[in-house]
Amino acid sequence: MSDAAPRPPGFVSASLAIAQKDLRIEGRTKETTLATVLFALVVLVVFAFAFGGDAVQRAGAGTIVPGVVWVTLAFSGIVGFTRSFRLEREDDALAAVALAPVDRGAVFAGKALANFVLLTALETALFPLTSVLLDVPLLAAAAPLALVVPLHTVGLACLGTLFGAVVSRLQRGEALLATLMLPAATPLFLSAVHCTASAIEGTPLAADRHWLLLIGGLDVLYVLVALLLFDAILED
Amino acid sequence: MPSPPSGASLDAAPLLEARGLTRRFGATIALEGIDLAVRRGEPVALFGENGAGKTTLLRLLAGGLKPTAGGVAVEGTDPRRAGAAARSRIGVVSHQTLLYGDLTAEENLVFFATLHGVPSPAARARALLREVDLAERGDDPVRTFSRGLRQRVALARALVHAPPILLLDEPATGLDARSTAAWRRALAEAAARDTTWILATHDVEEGLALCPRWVAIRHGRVADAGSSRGPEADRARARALAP
Amino acid sequence: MKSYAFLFWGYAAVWAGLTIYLIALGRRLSRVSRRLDALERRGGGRDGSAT
Amino acid sequence: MRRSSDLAMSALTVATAGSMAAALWLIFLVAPEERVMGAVQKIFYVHVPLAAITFLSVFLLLTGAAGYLWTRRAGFDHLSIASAEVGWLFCTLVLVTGPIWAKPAWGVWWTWEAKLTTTLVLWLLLAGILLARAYASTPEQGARIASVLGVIAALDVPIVYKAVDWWRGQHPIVFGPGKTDPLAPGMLAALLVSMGAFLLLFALLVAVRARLAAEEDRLAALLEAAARSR
Repeated sequence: MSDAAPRPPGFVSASLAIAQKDLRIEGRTKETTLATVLFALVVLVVFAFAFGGDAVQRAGAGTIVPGVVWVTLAFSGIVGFTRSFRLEREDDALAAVALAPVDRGAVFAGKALANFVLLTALETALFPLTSVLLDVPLLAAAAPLALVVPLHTVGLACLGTLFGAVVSRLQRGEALLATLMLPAATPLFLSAVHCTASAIEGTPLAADRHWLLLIGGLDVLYVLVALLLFDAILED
Repeated sequence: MPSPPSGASLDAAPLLEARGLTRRFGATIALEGIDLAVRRGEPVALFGENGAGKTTLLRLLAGGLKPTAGGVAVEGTDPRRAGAAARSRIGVVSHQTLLYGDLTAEENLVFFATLHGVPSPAARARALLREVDLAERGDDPVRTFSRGLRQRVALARALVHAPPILLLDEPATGLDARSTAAWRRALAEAAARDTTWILATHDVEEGLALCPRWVAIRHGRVADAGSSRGPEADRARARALAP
Repeated sequence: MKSYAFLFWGYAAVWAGLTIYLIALGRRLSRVSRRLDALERRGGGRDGSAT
Repeated sequence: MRRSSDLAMSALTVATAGSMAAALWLIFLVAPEERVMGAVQKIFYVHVPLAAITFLSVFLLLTGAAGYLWTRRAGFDHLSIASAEVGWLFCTLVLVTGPIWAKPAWGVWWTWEAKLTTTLVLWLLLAGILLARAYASTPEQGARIASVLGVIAALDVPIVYKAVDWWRGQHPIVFGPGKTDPLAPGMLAALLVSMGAFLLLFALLVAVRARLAAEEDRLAALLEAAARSR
């Protein structure tokens, strides 16, 4: 080529390109959004059947709602994480990405970012649905939730991307995603449920400083571990 | 290993060189002690049965797989060591398209151009689509294309950063006669722009037609090598390999 | 005394678990070494040390 | 070399058997019966060593897994296979003996206390690692994936413990009689000898399992070589 020689993109621009690519595919097919939102709705309904319609009134919103919300998010998220790597495997496009002069960590960061955006979209549907179906006034707790939920969503997106990549390498491995990921996500869930309950019950967040510190640390740890290990996961 | 002389010049360092390249998968030895040198303007055909190690060799050459022993040099430097710089000298077309079916042809090319840091990805993508005769299909999702058309987009994708070396792994398998012809035309155009390739293929005639040199591997070792332009005996030896 | 039943079952579980694992391990090991022996005898003259 | 490792293995077997017999003798014939819990307290002498060694196996797993990812030497992967599998076995035994002891002693089979919960999560993580390896399409891929999961699991365990601890709040339940009553001399001796015996048993099992993995690798290589020369 006669014009300027190609210069490999930096970490950030590479991950942004990858995230943008994932979101563009999603914008075109809307498969993940439709599948996860519908699945979330189904899980909510099943919870309502299981607990009885007035469970929240009997047991209190802080006891029921955080568990319902995070279990629903985890399971619908898993539907999305599976899809996130299926589109890479279909025609092995990820192999071409890996051949580009781009850090594998940037591939992780890009896909995790896209998964974070998709999870956030799911949450904006899930919280109003929960509020209506379980009859809890979540709008009143919107401010603390707006801090607590994204903080935990980062961790969930990272773990989902990491484990999604792992199972995408295994034959028929997609069935393993929940089995492998959920135990590893134990601290994330305990923190998510606790902080969400505090937010709904109106406890000042300052009382949960140690939890917020834990989840902040977890988010950082998950990102670091994933950046370190992603190369080994995508090797073949 | 025998590396028969050919008509081409023997000057500078080879474009791509493998020295003692060995790869084991656990206990399984996929490749052992492969020596191979590819010089500019002298494409090489790679023959061998399924499982002989053709794909593994191409992946090692592309830097997508770490060798257990030995090394690869791209224009004199190791792609694993030199990383990004050497990796951007290679383009890969495989049996699979390595494309996103839900993106349009142009979006695929723009995406990969961006990842390779090509200065103006959109312009580059359009130019490549014209080159592979797909200018008017650029806005259609790749999923809607026939296999022949997809492989042409795949070739454009491999050429997106104008690499001097193409690694082709059974690219024309499963194409009908017309698509194969179109695909070869596109490859010939790339050759005109000083691109050299290694073509792994089952089809000995195709390999002999597209590459002046050939190498056969069996059980992970170089079994034979020859010229496709030289004495007839060389070509006959290649044909004798055909299963 | 009921407590002794718990004690018995506790130890029984531990020893049963360990024994089953040991037996399984021993069987796998002997099967592998049987196959190895057979292979090495057959290919005795040839290069038998690939790794 | 194989002969010397055989010798070491035999010595280890003898030492394990001897110390195990000594431990059982101390546990049942020397150590006094605990006054509050009675005879069932004797489960303590196997439960505690098993639990301690389970967490030791996590360190070994981390060493093997990280070592394999770093160096790609098969030996590290054999260590990782062995520590995951034997660790999982010990973890299972901890989870079985725990409730059998807790039921007569405290009246409940299970409580979501930090140590119990962490052990359960660890069991799930180890089971996942073993399962994932079985799903891999090549042994090399299995080694890589299991190593990745092993590193994640090992790093996760302390965090799980801390999180569960906060989740449950400080609970007054005391596990292990050591805190209510100083251990009688006979009890301490029995515990220490039992700990030693189970450590030897663990070492033996890990060594045998790692050797099995090495032999399986060698078999695969020979089969490969045989297929090649044909």
